[in-house]
This record gives sequence, C-alpha cells and structure tokens, in this order.
Amino acid sequence: MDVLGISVLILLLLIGLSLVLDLMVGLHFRTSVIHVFNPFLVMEVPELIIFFFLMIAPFVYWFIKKIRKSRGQG
Amino acid sequence: MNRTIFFLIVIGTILLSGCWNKRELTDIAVVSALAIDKNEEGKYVGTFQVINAGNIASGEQGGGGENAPIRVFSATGESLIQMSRNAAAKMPRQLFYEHVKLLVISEELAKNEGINTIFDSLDRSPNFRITTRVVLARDTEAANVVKVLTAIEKLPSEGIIKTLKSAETMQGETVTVDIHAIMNALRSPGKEPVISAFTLKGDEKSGERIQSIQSTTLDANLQAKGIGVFKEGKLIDWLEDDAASGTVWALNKIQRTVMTLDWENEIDAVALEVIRQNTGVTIEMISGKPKISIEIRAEGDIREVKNQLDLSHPNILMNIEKKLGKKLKTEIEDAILRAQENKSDIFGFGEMVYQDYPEEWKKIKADWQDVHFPELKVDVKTDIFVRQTGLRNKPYFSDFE
Amino acid sequence: MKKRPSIKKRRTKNDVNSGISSVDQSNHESVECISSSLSMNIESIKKRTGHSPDIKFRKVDIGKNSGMKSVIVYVQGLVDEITVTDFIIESIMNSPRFSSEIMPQEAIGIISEEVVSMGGITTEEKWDSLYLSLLSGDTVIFVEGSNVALIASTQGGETRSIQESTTNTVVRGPKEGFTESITTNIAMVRRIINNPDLWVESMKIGSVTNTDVSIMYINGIAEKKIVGEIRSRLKKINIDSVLESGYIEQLIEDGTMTPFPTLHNTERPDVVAGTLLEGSIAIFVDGTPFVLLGPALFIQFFQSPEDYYNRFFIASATRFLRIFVFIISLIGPALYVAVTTFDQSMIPTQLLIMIAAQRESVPFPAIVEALIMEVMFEILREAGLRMPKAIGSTISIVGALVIGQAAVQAGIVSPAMVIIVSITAIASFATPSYSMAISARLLRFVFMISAATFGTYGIIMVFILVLVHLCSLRSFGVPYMSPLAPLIPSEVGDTVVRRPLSGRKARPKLTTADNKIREGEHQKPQAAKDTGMVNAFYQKRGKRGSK
Amino acid sequence: MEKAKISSYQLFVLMVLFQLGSALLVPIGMEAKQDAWLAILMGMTAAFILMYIYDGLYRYNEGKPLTEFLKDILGNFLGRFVAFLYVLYFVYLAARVLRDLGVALLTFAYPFTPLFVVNGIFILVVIYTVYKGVEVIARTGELLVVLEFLLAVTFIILIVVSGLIQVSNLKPVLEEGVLPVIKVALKETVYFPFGEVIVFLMIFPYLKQPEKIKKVGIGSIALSGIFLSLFMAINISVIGINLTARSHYPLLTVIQSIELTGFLERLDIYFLVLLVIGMFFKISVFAYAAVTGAASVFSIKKPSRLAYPIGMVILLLSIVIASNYSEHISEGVNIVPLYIHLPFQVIMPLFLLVIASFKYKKKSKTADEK
Repeated sequence: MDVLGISVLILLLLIGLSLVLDLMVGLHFRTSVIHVFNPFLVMEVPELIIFFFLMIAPFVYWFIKKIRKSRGQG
Repeated sequence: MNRTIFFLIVIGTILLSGCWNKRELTDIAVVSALAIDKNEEGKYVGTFQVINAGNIASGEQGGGGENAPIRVFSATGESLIQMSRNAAAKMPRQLFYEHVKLLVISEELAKNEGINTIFDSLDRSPNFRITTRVVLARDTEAANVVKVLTAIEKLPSEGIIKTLKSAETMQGETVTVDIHAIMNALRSPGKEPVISAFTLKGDEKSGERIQSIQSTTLDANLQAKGIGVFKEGKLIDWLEDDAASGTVWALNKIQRTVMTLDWENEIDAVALEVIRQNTGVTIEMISGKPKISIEIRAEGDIREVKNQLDLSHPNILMNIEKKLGKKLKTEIEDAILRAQENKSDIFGFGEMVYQDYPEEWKKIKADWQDVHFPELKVDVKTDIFVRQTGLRNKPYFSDFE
Repeated sequence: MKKRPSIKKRRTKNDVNSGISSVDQSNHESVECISSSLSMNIESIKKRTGHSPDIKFRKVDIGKNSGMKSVIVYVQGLVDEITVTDFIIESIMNSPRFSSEIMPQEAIGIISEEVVSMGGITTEEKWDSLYLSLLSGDTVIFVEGSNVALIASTQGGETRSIQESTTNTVVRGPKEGFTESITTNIAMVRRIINNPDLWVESMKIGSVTNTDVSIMYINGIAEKKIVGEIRSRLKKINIDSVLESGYIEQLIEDGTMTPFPTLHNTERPDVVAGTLLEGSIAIFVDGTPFVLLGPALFIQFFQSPEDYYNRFFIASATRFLRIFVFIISLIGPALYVAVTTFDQSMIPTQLLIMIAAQRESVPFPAIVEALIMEVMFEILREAGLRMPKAIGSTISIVGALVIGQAAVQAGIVSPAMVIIVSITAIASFATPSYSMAISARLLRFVFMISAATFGTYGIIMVFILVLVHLCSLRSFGVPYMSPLAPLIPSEVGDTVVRRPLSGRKARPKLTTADNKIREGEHQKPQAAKDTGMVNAFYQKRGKRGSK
Repeated sequence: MEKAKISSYQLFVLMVLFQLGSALLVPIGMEAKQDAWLAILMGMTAAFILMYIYDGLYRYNEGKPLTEFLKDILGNFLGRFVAFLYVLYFVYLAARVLRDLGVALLTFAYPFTPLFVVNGIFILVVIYTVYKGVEVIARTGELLVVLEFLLAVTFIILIVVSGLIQVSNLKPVLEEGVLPVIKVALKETVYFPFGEVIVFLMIFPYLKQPEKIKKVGIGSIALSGIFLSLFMAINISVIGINLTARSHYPLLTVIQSIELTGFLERLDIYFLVLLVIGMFFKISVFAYAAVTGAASVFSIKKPSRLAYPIGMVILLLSIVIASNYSEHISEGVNIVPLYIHLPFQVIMPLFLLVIASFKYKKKSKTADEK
C-alpha cells in the first residue's frame, strides 16, 4: 500500500508539473486542465479494458498472494 | 442372434432414411444477393444473384477469368414467397438463401409501397440471416445492382458490401445496416430506419458482361450515394454530403472520416483525419418535454495543410480544434434539423426516451414522430482533439515569402 | 502437511521399501539385523519381497563334508548368472578348505578371502543395505549360524549394447552413444579422459526407486563452488522416484518459469568429455542414456560436437547458420503475419504483389492461416514421433501431400505460407539441441500472436522481452548468456563462431577453477621451412623446369 | 540497493545506448540550421565538463547512488526532498521519452492504434526489465548494442553507396559566425541528450571498477556525440536543412530515401528497430533510476516492488503530459531544457559539489587533527 501511495504522489505532482508547463507554453489554465484529461475521453472499448486491466492487475496479484498466504498458514 | 439382426434392421432403416434435410453442396445454388423490384403489374420482381462456384474456384485452376462468377435469374410473384417458388422453376438446383449477403431494394418500391411488407416475410423465413446487409438502389432498378460485375472483388455482392464498409470507415457518409437493425427501427415507434443507397454509373447492359471487368476502366460502376430516410416504412428523403455525414456522426457510426476547415480565405485549408470518436447521448426531462444533449469527442491527426500554418505551435492547433468543433456542431445540428423537418426520428431519440423515462414515453409515444420529435430541443457539444501532425511540423512551403 | 515428515524419517533410515509396505513396518523394524538362522533369514526376505518368484534362493552345502549350510540369494535377470554359478556356487561347493571344525563366523572370512574368486565382495549385517545391494544385482551369501552376510558384486544381466546415438548424430566423430547402464556410461567417459583427476561421486535419489545418480567432474578444472552447489541441490531432492534425467533436471535447475533449458543434455560421451574439460559437471542417472551437463550456457545449445572436429571455417559458418536459423524458426511465421497484415509498406512492391496474389483466394486472415499451418505441422511432427517407424514415413508423405499440395490447391492456404512453414519446420530441426528447439516451438506461437496484434512492433517487443529474460537467467549461478553478456572478449571466439583450435588457449573463465590453460604455446600450424622432405627427383625436375 | 555488479564495458555500452536513444531519431540543434552537427559536437564538449562535475560529486560519495548521498550532503530531510525531486525528474523524463516513442510509432506505422496501447505494451517490457535489475539491463545492452551498431554501420554504408549524400547541403558552414551555434549548444544540445547522463549517478555505485567512471563517462559522451553529429550531418546532407528541420523524424525520411538494386528499399524497419532499441534503454534506465531512487527516498526495502506502480505512473504520464504532439514538442524545445534540465543537470550538481567539497574538507581536517 505504501508503494501505491508513493506512486500516486509522484503521479499527482508530475501532472501538476505538466500543467505548469502547459501554462508556460501559453495555454490558459482551463484548457491545460482539459488537455490533461482529454486523452482519456476518446478511448475505445478494448483500450478501456486494457486500461482497467493494467490498473487492477497489481491489486489482483496482491489479493491472490494474500489468499495464498492465509491458506499456507491454515 | 435374432435380436441382433432385428436391431441392425431397425438402426439401418433409421440411418438410411434419415436424410430429410440432407443437401449436397452440388445440389444447391448459393444465392449471394437478392434484389427486389416491382413491375408495372404490381408484382414483385426478384433478381437472384447465384454464385457460379466453378468459376470462383481458386488455386491452381485459376478460373474466374473466362466465365462470369455469377449467374442472375429473375422471377416474379405476388408475394416474396411466391416469387421464390417461381424462381425455383427456372433453376436446376435448389436455391439456398443462408448465404445471402446483400439485399437490394429498389427506390420505387421503397418510395411507393414501403418496405414493411418485404421485411415481414424476410423476418419469418428461417433461411435469411438477420445480418444480411441491406442497400437501396438509387436512380436505377435494383436488379441492375446485382447484375453488374465488380472489379478486383470477384463476388459482386462481396464487392458492394466492402465498398459500403470502406465508404463508411473512410468517408463517413454512409451507414452499413442489416435486416436486424432495420426491423428494429421499423418496429419501434421511437426510431426510423436509414439505409444507404447505391447507384449505377455507366452502361448497365455492358456491366453485366465479363468483358466489362477485363478492361482497365469499367463500363458500369457501382457507387455508394447518399442515405435514404424512411418514415413509416416509406422512403421520403435522401441525405447527401454534409447532411449525410452529420447524420452518421449523430448516429455514433462514424469510424474514420476527414474533416476540412477553411482558414483565412483558403477553402478546405486544413484537413483532419478523425481516427476515433466517442458519442454520448443523454436525455433530460424538462417539464414533461425531453431534451437531448449529444456530446461528441473526437481525436485525429492533421493530414493536409494548404496554408502557411505553423503547426508546431500549440495555440494554433487549439484554434483549429475549436473551429473544427464548431463546424462539426453546425453540421450535426443541420442534420438533426433536416430530420425534424422530415418528421422522421432516424436517430432513435424516441427509443432513448422510452428507455430512460418509460412513464413519460407512454404519453408522447403516439405522436412522437409528428409532433414531439420536430419540436425536440437538441444540444450538441463537440470537442475535437488534434493529436499528431504527421511526419512534418510545418508545410514544405513554409519558408516561401 | 502430515505426510512430509514421515517420508523424511523413513528416508533418513534409508529404508528400501518404505513407500510400499507400511504394514510390515512394525515387524520389520524389530529385526534390523540379520539373524544367524538360515531359515529365518530366508523367511524374512520372502516376506519382505512378497514371495516374488524372481528372487532365487539356492541352498548350498559348504565344502564337501563340512556339514555347514549356506543360502545364496540373487535376483534373476539382474545378475550375471554365469558368474554366480561359476564363481560362487561352484567354488563354495567344491572348496577343499572347509572342515567340520570351522566356525560359521570364520567361514564367512574364508569364503570372502579364499574361496570366491571375484572382484567385489563385502560383508553386511544390516537388512537395509543388504536389500539395496540385492535389488541392484548383487548376490547375497548367508551362512548357517552367522549373522553376517556376504555380498558379491555380480551385477549383469541383459542390457542394451552400446549403439550409435540417435539424438545427436554427427558425420565425423565417434559414433557411440550412452546406454541405460550408469556404470557403462561412466566407463565410456573414463575411456576418453584417462586421468585420475576425473572424479565421480555417486548417490541414490528417490525414496522408492533408489536410483543411482553420479556426478562427474575433473578435479582442478571444475569450479569447486559449482560442484558444491550441484551436490547440495542433488542432496536436497526428496522425491519418491527418479525415472529419467529429466526429473533431476527439473528439480535442480535455477528457475522453473522459463521456456529455456538451463541444463544441457547429451547422449554422446565425447560431448560430455568436451564439456567436462571446460569445467562443466556431468550428472549421470541410471536407466537413461541422457547425461545432464551443467552449468549450461545458451550458446552451448547451438554447438555441435562436430564443430570441433571440422576445420574452423566450416564450423564457424555452420554455427552462424544455426543461430540465424534459430531466429528464423522463432519469428518466421510471425514476420509473415506482420508483413501481410500490418507493415505492407516495408516490403518491396514486387514481393508484396506476389504475396497479395497468393493471398487473394485464401478465405482466412493471415494469422488464422499461419496458425492453421503451424498447428498442422505440430500435429504432423507429434504424430511422426509417436508412430512406429514403419508408419512414420506414411505420415510424412500424407503430411506433405495434405499441406503442400492439396491445401494450396484447395485454396485454404497460400503457397507463400507453405514455404514459410516449411522453412520454419526445417529450421527448427537444424538446432542441434532438441530441448532448445522445443522451446522455440512454443515461443513461435507467442511471436505469431504478438505479430497479429501489433505487427513488427509486437515482434520487436517480444524479441526484447525474450532477450531480457535470457539475460536474467542463470545456470548454477553462471549467467546464461555469457560469454556474450556479460561479455568476455577472450571467449567470444567460441560462441557464434569457432576460432581455430590453436587459438583456444584458455578454458572458460566463469566455470573453471585453477587449471585454466588448455594448450601450450606455439600451437599454430606452420608450413615447413625447408622443403627437403619433398621427393628429390621431383625437386630436380622442378629445377630443370625452371631453367 | 541491490547486490549487483556491472563492468565498465557494460556501463559504457549502456551510456552510449542511452544517449543515442531518442536523440538519433529526432532533430536536435535545429536552430543552428546546417551547423546542427557542429552544435552537437559543441554540446558534447560542454557535456565533458558536466561529466567532470558528476564524477567529482561521485568521488566524494563513492559507493552510494545519488539519492543516498544527497542525504549525506544536505542532511536527512532536505536530502530526501531533493532526492525526491530527482525521482520526479527521472519519471518525467521517462514519460517524455515514452510519449516520443509512442507518437513516432503512431505517425509512421500504426496511425490507428491507440497511443495508450502502444505505450502500454512498451512499458510492460520495461517493467519486466527494471524488475530484473541493473545487471540484466546491462547485459541486454551488451547484446543489443551489437545489433544497433550493425544497423548503424550498414545504414552508413547504404547511404554512401546509394550516392544520396550531397555535402554541399552542409554549406555554408558557420553562416552567421560561431556564436549562434554555441548558443544553440548551450541552450539545447548539451542537455539533451548528453546532460541526461546525470541519471547514471544512480548506477555508478554498481560499477566494479569505480576508478574508471570518468574515463567511461567521457568516452561514452564522445562516442555518442560523434555518432549523433555524424548522423545529423548525413541527415542534412541527404535531405537538406529545410526538410530536416521540418521533420519530426529526419532519420526516417533519410532511410526511406534509400533505394538500391531494386531490393534494398523500404528499409523503414531499420528505423523501427533503432527507435525501439534506443528508446527501450533510455526508458529502462530512467525507470530503474526512478524506482531505486524512490525506494531509497521512502526507505522501501525491495525496490522491485515499485517497478510496476512506477511503470504505470510513467505510462499514464506519457499520455497526460500533452494533448497533442506539437504541445509536447514545444514544451520539450522551449521550456524543458531551460527550466528543468538546467537546474537538475547543472545548477544542483554544482551546488552539491561545492557543499560536498566544504564538508569533505572539514571532515578530513577533523580527521587529521585527531
């Protein structure tokens, strides 16, 4: 979980950085915020499936590991 | 011993006689396309495009060169089923409808009589696949469409379907519909069908001959042209160009298309290839009246620039995005307006109302097409995102002064 | 959870039949040692082996008139019966050394020292080890009144004679291949390396099968740490049976999750000798002609013993070819799929049109076509392997006709695909090592699927992935891709190419201990300085001619 | 830190592949026009100085990676903070490179594949590599450098043989004097790609022979600089400065213009392989540095646990970083060098070096007194 927190922290900080860079290029704040998220707006279905799979995979792995551990003890 | 013999006899009888549905491949004539016209006497004229398997055969025999890959028969009848019976009288083999890929309906028939009756019998028949594609024949008889040979593609019906699909993906002004979709639309009070049309350019007689596809230019050429709009089963309008593409956008059937934009006196100065899009339709009820909002998001790459635009600047791209969005918005709004003038809800908004607000729908269901739909408020919101600009960041003449 | 400790307990006691007769356990444990009564001994053996008829008891009177009785026990088929009758039974019966004064205990000594004229003879008091020897083909001699038994080494019986190896064939080089007998196999290597530094250690693995396993290495050349590692990994094995060297291989390799073999196996003594000289360790398993060699490097799987027997130009060229061919067998069909479905722009126009013309009549997408053909080929190969040899050729003819001709004529596959699949098939047979070839067989499908989804990009990505995986593998601690990665410049000469023998000065660094020098200085062949050895007459003629 | 050792040759190979990575494919130093190749050479010379700084910094803290010795120099809290900034820097750069790669693939070969999927496939391979550790990265580098080298050499041979080179395209040399070129070098080429070797401060501790760092670093910068300069000169001389400057991938255009003997044409695959291999190492090294750095900042015992999440961060960021490629490029050309590279590559290391030298002197003095 600590690992997850660190990654989210890094992600958020760097999204912030990319926002700042957008501003420096000369975009408005609103458009730069839109620019951050608009790539996710036009995803196709297989793309979305891959997206969720990639995001969920570590939790599934973690979960299986936990189950195995508890089983190994019992 | 006796028992064994008895058993064998019984089994043998069953096995030997059990061939009610047996059809050898050499006993059937595979129909690949069916065209339906109506003659002066008011009878249906069916034109059957039958595959001449021997001439398609590939591999070492080559084949296909000398003889036409298809044979066309026609038959008349009061109803479709009678027509089919009459056709059987002309065929040495049993007609096999399971592989019909294309159904062509003539413009006349669609305009005057409507398509409701045809589709009932198609629906009932177990032999027709509901995925059979349907097109209209425009400015020509439906029979001509199935008679003409196509180049490159050996099977004309296959050729027409592929043309339809490539037009749909590359141009975005046609829709591919199948029997299933049309039937759904016909059945539902909240939706009207649209069907793409094909037209024949050139001499239809010589288009039937094998020589037609032996030269580099075709004597007769099939071409996708417009979308037919139906109301109560009858063809009432043709949509073309911007109206067609706006309709396809609103139908969420755009796959890829090219959008152009005028820029500083230059017409069609910027061309954007739309690569993928996402259309969302939401319905709100405001004081008993539905309000539709369509939200379209599309992304694509810039493919052509006629102006001295410096695409490496994000602000310019943003301008392009905005202008394209505006253009798309008016295009779609125009298309919806046209549909409202036609009083034909081809977008299926009524159906959406039914799904989201079934109670209210009951009240407005009866005169949805004629009263409520034309007055419907539709909000269109479009967002276009430019992603890439091709291999270059500036046009090659950017340094010209 | 419950089972494990009990197995371990039995293992430590080295019980022969632990897995089979737990009923006898209590009865048997009370009589751990041999009794002095003949009949009791016979009875207990019979009981222990379930009255198996192939265990023969031969009652023999000792000497002509000593009055002492003895029983000779052996397993029919495992022993060399001529030895038993000639050197044991006959000598005991006819020996004049015995008289009635001799005590049974003394008789044992006399038999082993003076009567039985055989090489290996030992005494034994414990049942456990006695059964082990008996069942591995030794003959046991009981004497009435003595609680010590004699064990004579009479192993023999019918075994396969040494034949030509079937899996690693060469044109030039020794033809003999290993047999199923571990002693024969060890002897075959000893015959090649006549050196006291060739050390063998043996152990028994498998709590039920008690299979003989030996490791062999050259002391001074093999790295001590690796030997120790292999020894400890072998000792750690706790399994009921070892039926083939594959069992050992899978239990001692560094990691299971890899398609690549991390231990080499061979059927040829000269390969074993050659790799031993490079510091490897050989693992012999009784009952199989396949000897394991470790640590194994990736590149070793592409080396054939013949490379060293042929001249270096040829050898280098063939090595190069093999690696090229391996890559083809990996990505051949994948490349076809990628090029026909994604990257049509990357092939010359003429070729593109040719392939397109062939694909015109094929009703399947390229990937389906490729999968059909590959699966068809795999079926043919599997069928060809399992069939009796007589039918095997029929299979190949039918296969060739079905795939090569009929399928193309019927328009199910395109001729280009047939070519690709055939090349791939032939290519996969060109890899000298079967275990490497089958791993390529599996990866080929991965490549094909990635090519079908992402084109050439997919192929490159999977290729990098495989490469990274290969680089991460180790075989007994030795990096799998060495000496290429990590690069050891002095040894690259014996990887993709093979440098002349005169240049192979040192043994591989990573696997050898102290003795690193292979050959002396100035080994490079040179032309004779003076031509005096040429026939004088010829020389004169030459001179005359030059005048 | 994992227990791993790499040889100086491996480090050298890795550094060369790293620097060639994306720089080989995109136009750099375009403001210097036909003297771009000179600008690269000058940037390389300037990068030597940077390498001296990095080496000096490492000397003071032998055996420790950047994120560790920051704690020693700046104290625990501030050190961790700056180290975290560096982690962010590495992740950001990895994301930038990944975006470059994805867009390149989309533009020239797979226009209809979603960027997310292309990048996702790539990052999965990178995650696996990072998970396996620095030794595996180094070994893979050793193998692939052969391929890269063979491709480069055959490419040069093909270009020369096909007679496409027009040296006149490189003229006039130094049209507006040497000053603009130096300006470009200092503004752009020194940071990208050479200055980015600061990431190797995370990898130096694994080197078997630490005394060779300076040699290896300078050597690798020199080799890749010469290579880049040569390729840029080839680009300009084959397709001219106009097209080179306008192209996102001048090398691709050059490769596509090769036509030999009717068969050696359409060698796009060259570009694809060069692209993927180069980018692979660049992203892997950045990701590895980010993973080990983050592990050391947050005191996580097993860095490999971070490989997947940070890989995903890189993936998401590569998508989010810009809406379109022009935005990405204009940020990369106008802002990143000055506002991001400069502080992280030059100012901070210099500052650290000064502090470290003071601290080190003090320490040695106290040691002497005792």
